[in-house]
Amino acid sequence: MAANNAQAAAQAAFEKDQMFGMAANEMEYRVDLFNRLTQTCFNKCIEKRYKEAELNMGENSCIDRCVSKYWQVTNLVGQLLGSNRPPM
Amino acid sequence: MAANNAQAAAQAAFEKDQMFGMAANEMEYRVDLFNRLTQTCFNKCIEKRYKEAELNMGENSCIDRCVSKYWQVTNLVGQLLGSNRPPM
Amino acid sequence: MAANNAQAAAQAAFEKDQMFGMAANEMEYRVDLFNRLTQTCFNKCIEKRYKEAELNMGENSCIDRCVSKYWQVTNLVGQLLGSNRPPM
Amino acid sequence: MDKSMMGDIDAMPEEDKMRMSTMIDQLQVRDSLRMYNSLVERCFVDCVDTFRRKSLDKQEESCIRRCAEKFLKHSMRVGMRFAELNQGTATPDT
Amino acid sequence: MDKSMMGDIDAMPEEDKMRMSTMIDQLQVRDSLRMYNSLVERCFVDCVDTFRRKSLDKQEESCIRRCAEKFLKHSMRVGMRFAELNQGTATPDT
Amino acid sequence: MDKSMMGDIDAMPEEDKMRMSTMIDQLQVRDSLRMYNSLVERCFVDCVDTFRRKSLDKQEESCIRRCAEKFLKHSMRVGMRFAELNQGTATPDT
Repeated sequence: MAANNAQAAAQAAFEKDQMFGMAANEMEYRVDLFNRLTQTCFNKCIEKRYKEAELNMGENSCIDRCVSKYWQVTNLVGQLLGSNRPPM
Repeated sequence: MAANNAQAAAQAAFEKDQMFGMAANEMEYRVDLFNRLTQTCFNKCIEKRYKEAELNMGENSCIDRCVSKYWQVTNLVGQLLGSNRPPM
Repeated sequence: MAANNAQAAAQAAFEKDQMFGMAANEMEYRVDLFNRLTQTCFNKCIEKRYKEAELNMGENSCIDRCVSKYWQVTNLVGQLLGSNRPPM
Repeated sequence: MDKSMMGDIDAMPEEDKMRMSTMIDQLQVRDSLRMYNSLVERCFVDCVDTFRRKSLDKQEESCIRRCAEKFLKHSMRVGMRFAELNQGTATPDT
Repeated sequence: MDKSMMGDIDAMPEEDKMRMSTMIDQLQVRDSLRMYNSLVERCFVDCVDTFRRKSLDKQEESCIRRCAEKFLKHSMRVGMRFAELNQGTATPDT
Repeated sequence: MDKSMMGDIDAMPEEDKMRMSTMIDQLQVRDSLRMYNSLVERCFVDCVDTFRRKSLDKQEESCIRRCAEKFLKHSMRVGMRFAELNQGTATPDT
């Protein structure tokens, strides 16, 4: 009986660890996606001589479209990989 | 006695954690090697205009040789680093 | 009473895990900084045809100045981010 | 990364909530330290190209400042657009 | 990454086997999510260069499709060659 | 990465010291395996450009050797300068 309880407790602890591991994976995935998107759109849209600290109008609209297109590519590749989960 | 048992159990749990940590390091190393090899040979061998989805004959043989040479470089650098473990 | 002790022990274990997690983050940060610095200064200072295995005088002084400037940039960006901790 | 991404966190027992919240905090700290390192690397690569002296000159220093500031503004804008897409409130094609 | 890489996994006690197997599963999930992100980044970088509209045009979309497909085929071929080298069954120099 | 970075490690109870020390060891192993992989990648990218044969030719092989050796020397020098800056013993501007 005591042994059974101990076993059940170990099993419960194990499943909890599993759940936390999955949650950590999920969060890392989202952070990784966000970071790659940010770096990629910076490279595509921002003028690298850094004449000023402000984003100009052209850069702002480029960023908006870049994020939108990146999002679409994420969905498109997700479909090709046969995952039917949305990227988020 | 009970204290001794508890200590031995803690020690065993500790050694097990250590073993799992080492196994995780080993697996990460292999995945990292495979991913870098894949990215590097893609950059060396694949025509980036993506005119078609198939690999052509030239790309296929380039990939085979690229993997082979990359493997040799892994071994060569391993020797230079004085590690006598094979890369895998 | 026993329950209280168990709760206190769980709390202590939890705080210890937290401390180890913070220490791991701190170490990863330093390793990441060192690796980026090493890669970046290699790219800026080292002649890529690798005619010889030795660092020449020009490369050596370039490395020293590169490390020094990288360090200053780390401090400067740290100030801009409003963190008043030093990079190390 | 924001805590709201774990939708069902409120339904957990107290101790799991605490553990989850600690995990999220630590991932956030790790993430922001990495972001700091990558920002330093990017601005250094883009702004520093001469190694005749040990110290940044005025021009390099102001380049670094503008680079970092610009990157942070960029990152905030990306975060906003990204959140809209996540919530399905993005506007139609323009 | 395949489970066979831990050769002595069969010799373990049942609970360790379970823990090892879970660890491997989680590393695989993490790895495939990273692969997904890096594939998206690569194909975006190679295929999308104009930002006059919010949506992918036909040409960009088909470039993305070919890029992703090609990368997956490439990755499978690399995996096969890699496995041969690991097992020492690679053919002599040609 | 050196163990001295955890200044107060001596003040810990014995079991925590052991755990901390194991954690540091494992991070160091992970770090050196990553360094190994990144060194291989860098030297391969810089030295190998033709794929007409399956084996490295003499020229490629000696390029790899010099690249790896040079990188290690570079890395050691960076480590020394980095340590000086950490300890505040760096010399004034030159």
